[in-house]
Amino acid sequence: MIDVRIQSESFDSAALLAALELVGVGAIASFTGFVRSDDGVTAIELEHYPAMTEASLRAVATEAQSRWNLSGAVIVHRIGKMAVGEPVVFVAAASAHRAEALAACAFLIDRLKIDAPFWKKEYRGELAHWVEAKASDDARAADWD
Amino acid sequence: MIDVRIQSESFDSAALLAALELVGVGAIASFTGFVRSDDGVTAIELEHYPAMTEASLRAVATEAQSRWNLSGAVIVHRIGKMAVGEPVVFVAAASAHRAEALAACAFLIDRLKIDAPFWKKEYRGELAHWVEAKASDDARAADWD
Amino acid sequence: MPLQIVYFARVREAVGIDGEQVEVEACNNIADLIDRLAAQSELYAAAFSDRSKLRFALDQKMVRADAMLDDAKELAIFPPVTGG
Amino acid sequence: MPLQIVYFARVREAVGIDGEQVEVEACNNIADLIDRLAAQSELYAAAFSDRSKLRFALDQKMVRADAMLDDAKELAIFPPVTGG
Repeated sequence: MIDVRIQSESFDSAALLAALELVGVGAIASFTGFVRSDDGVTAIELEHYPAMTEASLRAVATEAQSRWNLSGAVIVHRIGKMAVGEPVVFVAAASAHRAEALAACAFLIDRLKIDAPFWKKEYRGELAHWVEAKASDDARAADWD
Repeated sequence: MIDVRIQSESFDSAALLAALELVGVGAIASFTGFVRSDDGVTAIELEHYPAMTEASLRAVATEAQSRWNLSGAVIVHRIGKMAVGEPVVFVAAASAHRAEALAACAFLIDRLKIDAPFWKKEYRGELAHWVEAKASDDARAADWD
Repeated sequence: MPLQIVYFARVREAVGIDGEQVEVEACNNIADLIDRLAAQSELYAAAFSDRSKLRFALDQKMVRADAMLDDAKELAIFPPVTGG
Repeated sequence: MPLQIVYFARVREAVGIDGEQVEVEACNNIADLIDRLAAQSELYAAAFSDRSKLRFALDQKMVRADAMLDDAKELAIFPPVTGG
């Protein structure tokens, strides 16, 4: 089972986790990322490439399924503007075994960060600026190659 | 925040995840383990060492907090008898950063597997037998040393 | 041969439009096209000044600047991605 | 010196009791005590036959078989743990 969603509405990671549990397996690992208030950030805005985003997320999930024995892989990523504290991204992997679920979950978020066409703008009140890509994200993702 | 629970009642991992989100941070990683129906297993029973269990789980969570910058670490472990499909263990870590949350979550479950005084018995109908410890669990846990 | 270009994020703001259609040769690569666009105005020259900060997708597949345009329908030009 | 022994899982089932109180010398280590218990009956000899499958906690801290009993109050004897 692969479930990929791109949405402007907020999501409930607890409900997403509960839904994946219905797939019925031995181990589920999940990751949720939230908007942080670093250096006075008040909100962020995520732009994406609509014609490409879903296919790229689906490719990341499919790659995870080909590497590990997964019964389910979920990616939910928001777009548009969101306030500090709101969830931005949720990924989860279900497998019979813990090592596979944990590895696949980390892979989903690490790979998404460098493969999926999203761009993040930070707002500090009225001031907006584009977030720079981090070399450390490239390095983490390269660890999976 | 460290939250450690040992309980015979089942738990709702989605609710546990939602509770940790209230701590308010950038990244949360979670892991849930369930009873699997391997080779005709119908139920498992977990024995523990009451005088030691909570302290040992607390020590694992405290060690995670000393290694990574965590705002929260949660461990919930069940004892007693439980049927296939029921949740057995939940661990989660909250941090400002994804790498720390993911690493701490994996550490919590890997270390718990070799440090906490639980013993698992598998039932196949009326037939019961004690589960043997896996060398691979020792190896995974040793990777954190 | 017509090629639809689409811009995103900082690049989109720098060139001031979401996209445009251009005529290209199949034998050209992306870097050739970027050079040609950069030469056409100060605005484009500025938008494409730091080539190390440009990333590309041809028909929705990430590619490098040396990828040939071939018969691609859409070229996306954008900064390194920052989702997640 | 009195020492409370507690048994768990397969070891508990093999010796047939949850625990017992024994008299020990502080200068003995756990291995010495296991030898003494194993010598007292076939049941204990069988329960402790594979020493590689025994693990120990002294006053609720995991220790190895060569740990001195010192003034510990409680010794737990059990198989390798299998939680999680």
